Amino acid sequence: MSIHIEERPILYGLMAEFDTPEDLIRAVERVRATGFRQVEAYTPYPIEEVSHALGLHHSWMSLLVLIGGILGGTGGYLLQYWVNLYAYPMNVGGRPMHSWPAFIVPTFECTILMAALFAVFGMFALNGLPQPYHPVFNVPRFAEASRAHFFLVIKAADPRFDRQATEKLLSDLNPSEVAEVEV
Amino acid sequence: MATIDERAMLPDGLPEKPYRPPVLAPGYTPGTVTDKISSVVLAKTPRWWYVAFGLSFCVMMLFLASVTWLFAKGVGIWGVNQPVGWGFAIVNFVWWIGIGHAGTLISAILLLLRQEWRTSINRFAEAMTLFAVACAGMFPVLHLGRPWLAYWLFPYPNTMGLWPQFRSPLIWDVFAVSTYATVSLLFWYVGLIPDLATLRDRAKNRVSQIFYGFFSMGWRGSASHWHNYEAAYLLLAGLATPLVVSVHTVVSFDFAIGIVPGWHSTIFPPYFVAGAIYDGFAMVLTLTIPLRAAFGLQDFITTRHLQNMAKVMLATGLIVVYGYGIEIFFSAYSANRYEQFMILNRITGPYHLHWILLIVCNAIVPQLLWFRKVRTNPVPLWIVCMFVNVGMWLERFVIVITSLHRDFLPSSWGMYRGTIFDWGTFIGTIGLFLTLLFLFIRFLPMISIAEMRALTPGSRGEGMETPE
Amino acid sequence: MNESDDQKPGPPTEATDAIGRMGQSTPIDLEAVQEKLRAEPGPAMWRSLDELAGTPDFQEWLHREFPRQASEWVEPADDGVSRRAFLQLAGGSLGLAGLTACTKQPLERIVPYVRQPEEIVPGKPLYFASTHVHGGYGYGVLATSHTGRPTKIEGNPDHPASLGATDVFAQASVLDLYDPNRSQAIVNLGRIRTWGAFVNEASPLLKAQQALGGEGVRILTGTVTSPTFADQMKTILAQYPKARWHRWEPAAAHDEYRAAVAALGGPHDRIYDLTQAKVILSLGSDFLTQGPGSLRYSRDFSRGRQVRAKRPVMNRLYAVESMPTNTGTLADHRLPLPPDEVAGFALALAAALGVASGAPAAPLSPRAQQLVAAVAKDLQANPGASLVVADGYAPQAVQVLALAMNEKLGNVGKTVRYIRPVEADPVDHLRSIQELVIDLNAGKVEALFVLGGNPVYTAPADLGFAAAYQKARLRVHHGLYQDETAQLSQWHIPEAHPLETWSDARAFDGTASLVQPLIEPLYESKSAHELLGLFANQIDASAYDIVHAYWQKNLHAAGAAGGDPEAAFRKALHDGLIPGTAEPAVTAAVNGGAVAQAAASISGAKPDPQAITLLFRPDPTVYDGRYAGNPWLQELPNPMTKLVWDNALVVGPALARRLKVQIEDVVEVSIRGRKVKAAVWVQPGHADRSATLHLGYGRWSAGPVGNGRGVNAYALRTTDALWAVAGIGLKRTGDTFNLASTQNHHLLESGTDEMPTAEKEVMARRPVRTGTLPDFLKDPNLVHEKPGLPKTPETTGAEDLTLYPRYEYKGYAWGMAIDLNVCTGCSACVVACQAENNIPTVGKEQVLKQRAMHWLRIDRYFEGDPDDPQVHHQPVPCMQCENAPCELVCPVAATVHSAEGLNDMVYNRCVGTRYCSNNCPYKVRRFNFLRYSNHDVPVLKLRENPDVTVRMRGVMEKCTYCVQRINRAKIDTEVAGRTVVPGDVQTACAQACPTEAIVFGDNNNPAWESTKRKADPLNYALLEELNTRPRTTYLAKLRNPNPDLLGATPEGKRI
Amino acid sequence: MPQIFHRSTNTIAKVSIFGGVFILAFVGWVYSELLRSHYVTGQDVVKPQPVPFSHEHHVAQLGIDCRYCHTSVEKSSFAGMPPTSTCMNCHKQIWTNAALLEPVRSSYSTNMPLRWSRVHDLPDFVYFDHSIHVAKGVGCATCHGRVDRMPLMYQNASLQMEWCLDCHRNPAKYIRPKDQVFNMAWQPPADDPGLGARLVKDYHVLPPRNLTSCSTCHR
Repeated sequence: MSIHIEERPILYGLMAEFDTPEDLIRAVERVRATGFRQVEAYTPYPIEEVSHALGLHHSWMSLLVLIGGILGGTGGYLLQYWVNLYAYPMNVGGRPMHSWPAFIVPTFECTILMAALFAVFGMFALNGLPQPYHPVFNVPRFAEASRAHFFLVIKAADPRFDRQATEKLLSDLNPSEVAEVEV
Repeated sequence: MATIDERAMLPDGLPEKPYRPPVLAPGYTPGTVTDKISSVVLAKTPRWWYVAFGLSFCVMMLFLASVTWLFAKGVGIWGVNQPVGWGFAIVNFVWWIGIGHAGTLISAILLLLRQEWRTSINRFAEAMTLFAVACAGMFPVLHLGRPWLAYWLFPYPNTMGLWPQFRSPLIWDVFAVSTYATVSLLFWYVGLIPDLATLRDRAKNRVSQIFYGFFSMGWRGSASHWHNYEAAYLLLAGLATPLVVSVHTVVSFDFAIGIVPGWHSTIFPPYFVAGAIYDGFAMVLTLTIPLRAAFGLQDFITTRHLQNMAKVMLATGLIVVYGYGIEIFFSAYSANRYEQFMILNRITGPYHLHWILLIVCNAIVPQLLWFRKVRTNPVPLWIVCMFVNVGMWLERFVIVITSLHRDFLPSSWGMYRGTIFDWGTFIGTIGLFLTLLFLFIRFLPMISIAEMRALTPGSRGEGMETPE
Repeated sequence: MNESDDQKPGPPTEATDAIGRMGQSTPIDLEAVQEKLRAEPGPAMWRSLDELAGTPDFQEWLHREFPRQASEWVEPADDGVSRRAFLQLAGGSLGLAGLTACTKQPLERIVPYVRQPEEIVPGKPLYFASTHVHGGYGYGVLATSHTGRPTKIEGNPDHPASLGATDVFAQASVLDLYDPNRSQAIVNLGRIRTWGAFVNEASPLLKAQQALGGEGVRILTGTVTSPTFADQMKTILAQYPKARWHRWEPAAAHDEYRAAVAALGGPHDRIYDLTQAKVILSLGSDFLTQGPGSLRYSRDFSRGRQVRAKRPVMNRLYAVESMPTNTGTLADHRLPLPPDEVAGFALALAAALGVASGAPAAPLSPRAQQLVAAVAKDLQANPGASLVVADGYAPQAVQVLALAMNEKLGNVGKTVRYIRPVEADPVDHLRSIQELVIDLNAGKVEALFVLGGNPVYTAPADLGFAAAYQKARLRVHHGLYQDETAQLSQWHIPEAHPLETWSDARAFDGTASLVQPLIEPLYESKSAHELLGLFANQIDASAYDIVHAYWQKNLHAAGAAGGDPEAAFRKALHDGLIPGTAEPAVTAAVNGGAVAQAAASISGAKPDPQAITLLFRPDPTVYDGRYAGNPWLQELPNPMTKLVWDNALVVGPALARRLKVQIEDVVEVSIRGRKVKAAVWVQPGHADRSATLHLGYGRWSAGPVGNGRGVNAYALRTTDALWAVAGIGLKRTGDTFNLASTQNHHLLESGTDEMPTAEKEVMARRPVRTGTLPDFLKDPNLVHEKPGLPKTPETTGAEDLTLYPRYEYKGYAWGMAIDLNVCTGCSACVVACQAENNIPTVGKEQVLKQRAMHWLRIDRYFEGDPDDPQVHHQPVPCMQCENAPCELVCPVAATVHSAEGLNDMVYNRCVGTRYCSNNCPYKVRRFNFLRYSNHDVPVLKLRENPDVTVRMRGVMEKCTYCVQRINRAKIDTEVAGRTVVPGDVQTACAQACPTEAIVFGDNNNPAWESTKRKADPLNYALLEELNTRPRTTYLAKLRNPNPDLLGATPEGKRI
Repeated sequence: MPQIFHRSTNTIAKVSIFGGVFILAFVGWVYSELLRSHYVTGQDVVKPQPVPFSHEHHVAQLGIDCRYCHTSVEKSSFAGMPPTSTCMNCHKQIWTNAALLEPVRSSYSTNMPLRWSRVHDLPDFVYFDHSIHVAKGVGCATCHGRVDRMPLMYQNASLQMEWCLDCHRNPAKYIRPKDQVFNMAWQPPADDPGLGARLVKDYHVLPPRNLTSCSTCHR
């Protein structure tokens, strides 16, 4: 597998392809150790070690979902309270206006609904989806990322990025291939 | 690919050690898994698919016809009357909703319980859930006297200054079912995204590239994607779990809140939820067993899966049977004349055949599942499941009709019979269900590829199991 | 379904048709048929009527034009959906979807008067005093008119025969006025003609006859009490001395006349004063619901029977009868006996009272003997305060004995008085029509005028009237419908409906009152008076001229306000009765010879223990068949059998067992070669060895509503056996026929194993609570002291078992109290409710599907031995529960509570989930499963009450205590600056009730009768253990048994 | 692999998703406005009439009292439409041959009634009663507007349920002394804010709980 290097005006970064998760993890650790920060790994299925190696620990998801749940719950209950005591009070089968036990069910459902919506759209937001166009797709081999192979990309934006040195670094990590990623 | 002879893999000299078949036949790599499953979608459409789809489409047309007639004439074309104001429509509603429980349950609860065997069936089960809920969701609208006013059940500001009546279980239904439908859809879609990306990258022609590309939203499988994705997926599972329990609880409230003897009972929520899971799993098996053969997916949906689902059915089935028992006990113990008569009438009255059949289908036949031979052997297992499907429909029929047809005042007692339009609507929804299902298995991966990859040997996926 | 062997007009295939047509109907294209009709102009169209009538199109057209049978709205299960219909619908359903968006209303027009009559205030109804005439006799009514449209009939409180009450016939009569099947034009041999044309043909003939003294002229009418009519007849008979006036009233109490003539020496009427009677014996007489005095008798009887803790006294009623009657169901002791044994009983009793000698041919059962002894003792203990009633259809001998017994008991002048006959020129109707037939067959009849009546259908079968009738040269029929007689007449003159014209009539006690029109005749029609004008050469005299002229002469004689007769006329018109016209009592003595003869005829009859006697009785809803075209009455459940749209051969359980027949089995009833096939109905309480067949069904020219319903009893009814015929043959045919009953239908249907379940449950649940007077005196709370029924504030004022705070109902709190002790089940309330609230009828097919729409139903329960049960009637309107289960479950708040405690039902908000109906323990909610209310026939819209919304399909509806009346009363009183007090408002059912069983009022105001009742210990709430806190409550039913009969009888049976 | 989508799609996609929320909100707003629009309510729309009758002229300029024509407004649910004879009372004398009035004259002579278009048309399931509203001090102008300023009659208020409820929930805002009911120009006195509440008490106007009971207007 040859590395064909041509001068390109704009470069997104360099991409290394690995056959096994182990190689990828080792590679990530090495690259991080050398001080690279603008690094991204691509795997066909979630691998915790990779995230750890990339220093991804905390996620905002849970907080988003909590907020969603609280909004939904309070909103749902307040709606019923307002409707039954202010909007149009009615004597329904002799039951009290504020029949809180009856209001629990819709409240619960609203809580779940809002929380779920926050979870999904929150995930999109945090992942910057939808993003149909992305530089990495320019690399033909990248199709393997959604199959069986593992990729590492060091972005040109990284201060330590140096075309030659970085390529050298990557090729030492026993990749099956290293490729340029055009913007 | 032919079925693996599991006996062949028995380690010698250990016959007494109970053998647990793997959740994924050996010899698979992420690559082969991907190719195998995506090929189902990307390969040429098999001829039998057209036949099956065509048939179910015709049945769906029956539904359309019945509903058109219904809207033109009114619910009077059904068998409903005084005193039996609810008939097939509500029976079907509860039945479909029940079926719609397995999917989310498998995906959510089993995920939280780290039951990795769920992986190969959850996608399919979720899809089934969606379609079942779609079928169920229509009945509450269809059974209205004035269906075109169904939107009055939603809280929205209007010029009448009127709002829904939040004390009514029917309003709870609106909230529960619509929430359940939405969350199930999201859950299913989120799970699909990585696989859609896979298909996008495998697709040959432009159209399918755009189709899958559009819905995969530019998924790249980057570590940070996976990071948030996993969190979101887990949280959704966490939310779906109480939801799935709540939905059939709320459905049971439709009856439990009423004062009708045979409805007004505190046992209903647990008993309905259990029944729903029971029925749901039965339906999953009913559909997976043939499909797994059709697409030769025995390596992914192994005997292990059949076994486990059968076990779940057995367990929930027993809870349901307990429910039947407790109902009878309650009525006897309550010293409530109406309750006592209701049970007596249910068992010995004009509808006693329905009741007996229901006991046979739900309580007696499923006891076969105690035997491993039945659990592991697709054909008898499938037959048992069919019994349960029928039995659970009968259960709802018995609850709705026998409770209503003879309630408090003997002067108002009556009988109920479904008309051809009742049957047309019911069978029609089965057609609708199958139509959607066939579209699904044709155009979407019916097994979660990404999660299967994680199960392959050597992968460092989570919850990965090293095979014996 | 009729195969009598003497030739009868009308298609012979009726039988097959009648059965065949049931339950099947096809959707039709109204436009097409109407096009077809429009295509042929004017008279031509009518000439083609006959041809048309044959075509299915025409049948359908009638069906569709009058689609109270909503049948054509459903596809019968067998023939599915026609492709054409389906395609129409595919479009239709889309259109439907479109409709939902449409919120704009079409432009509506206001059309004011050009010159507004000063009495009319648009939006306010007017009430006119008039007279309802039924079977010749009248009683005063108040007719409601909305801007010129009569919409409702109520009783006239000032009229002695009504006292404000009405019966089912009066309530339903307003529908007849708008019946699209009424005959609408003068028809001569199927061709529309003018009045003038008729006059031109009739007058020369009459002129010729006048010369001959009118020997060829015959006039046939029913019972006539109208003074004006009688006066006209008098003048006519003076002009035509040889002319004859025949009478045939098929359901008149012929034997009353004969008994009176035989025993009293003259056709005196008997008038009873039930307020004075402590002990009453009914010998097969249904005096509370049948006969011209029934409304008044009901009121008087109930006054003596409304037991309260403060007034714990009640009269005692014995009933000995074969077919259970409404009267019998109220009896403290009821003994079902076959007709011959009823006679035997009467004789034995007469003997015991010493008015007659001899013993019944067949010895009485020990039980009957015991009853005889007890009754005799009881009667003798109350001389002058007792009463023996055999009026109506009991045989002459029994009625004679009854007269004798009353005389012996010193009741004459106290509880019973004789008056000169109210019927004008009374005759024996049977002999009268026999003579007519003889003359007809002898060819003596030049011109026969049939005024009212329908003899071709109702005349005794052995007279062969239809055949004889056609021997008359000129046959003129005058009636509301083109009925069977009209079919065989050359001329049919449409009769003006009583709400369209002027007339008068007399009540059972002789009180005369005027019939006044509320509306111009809808069609070209004539009143009987105008028709008679023909004879007196006053061809163009209007009914008003004739009636007015008569009373101008006679008001003074009638003793009405002296001086200005015009003023007196106006006053009589306004008051609804002519004062001083009630007949004074006359004295008459029973002649012993007649009694002895009667006794002999009973003891002489040779007993035949096997013979089955068939009883003919007028139907409680369609009477003698004249109301067969009225869907309200067709769909009104028979008080006993709860059958609708059909009659059936009613037999007792004992006979059914012996014949091995079940409900709905078709049997062939034969008597002397005459046969009809009839479906069997097993009626608990019907005597053994006897069966009952109601008149009025099996008609073949009664329009789409009445045609081919049930079986024609007249086909079996002969001159020698008008009301009972012994020795009939019953043969099972093996066929069955669907009978529609509104209660327990399927329980009965599914055979012997089911009925006990229902009955056991009734006993256990006690929807109707009962007790006896002695027990009540011991313990006023007896109806509450039963185990298993927790108390609620209604009964004991104990604290309410609920977690919720109680709602306070300040201001009005509407409520209703129903005294089961006096409910006869007459069903006037049901029809009144239907008329007031625009309740649609749904047709037999829908009733079979258990979709009857009556908001107010009368539950009928049997207690005890099926051969001799106690029967209870329980009117069940909406209970207006304060803790309404229905409201809780409505998702759109379409049914919620008003501030006055009404369980409001908002039709325009209802989406039709039917959950409320499921959750209603009383099942009083009614659902429009299909499009039941008629939007197609304009004339029917005129009938509707403008104050009540007409419900569309898919909407729940129910009783709201006539909230439109409540609101009107509230508004009127508020405008007048006061509050609603007793008398300001009544629900339709309460207003119609002859026995004051139903009363309505404001629970927060002790002045109302209903409030007083609720305070009584007898007051209980239906299913009160559910704590629904109903606003409608009931007073328990008490019996006042004879102490001597409380012990076990020889057969160990309760009497 | 080649790119399937163009760069721009990224922005388009994001906007379409997150903008969707606002689009939905906007659609909802438009719908609710539409429901209250004059097109739907028929408010302020002049309907074609057989005779261009001017309330402005008859009320403001001639000073004819409402009850002269609408005779039953105080005693019936229906305010009453004047019979042709009422018109002719005056128009026998004045404008006896005005072309405009030809329909009236012909109606009078031929005895064929005039067919007016109903301006205030409530749905048939709503039971409004003029007499009680007048008796409780609800002025004509309160619902019908300044009829004395309408050359041609048009519907003044939306007549939607929320509009009725507004007054039934708080009559004090609207009712006036009974003697002012037929006064078009009456304005609540600025110096006496308590008047409404006082009148509600004096006229025994039922509490909102009664006035908003369904059966008050629907049967």
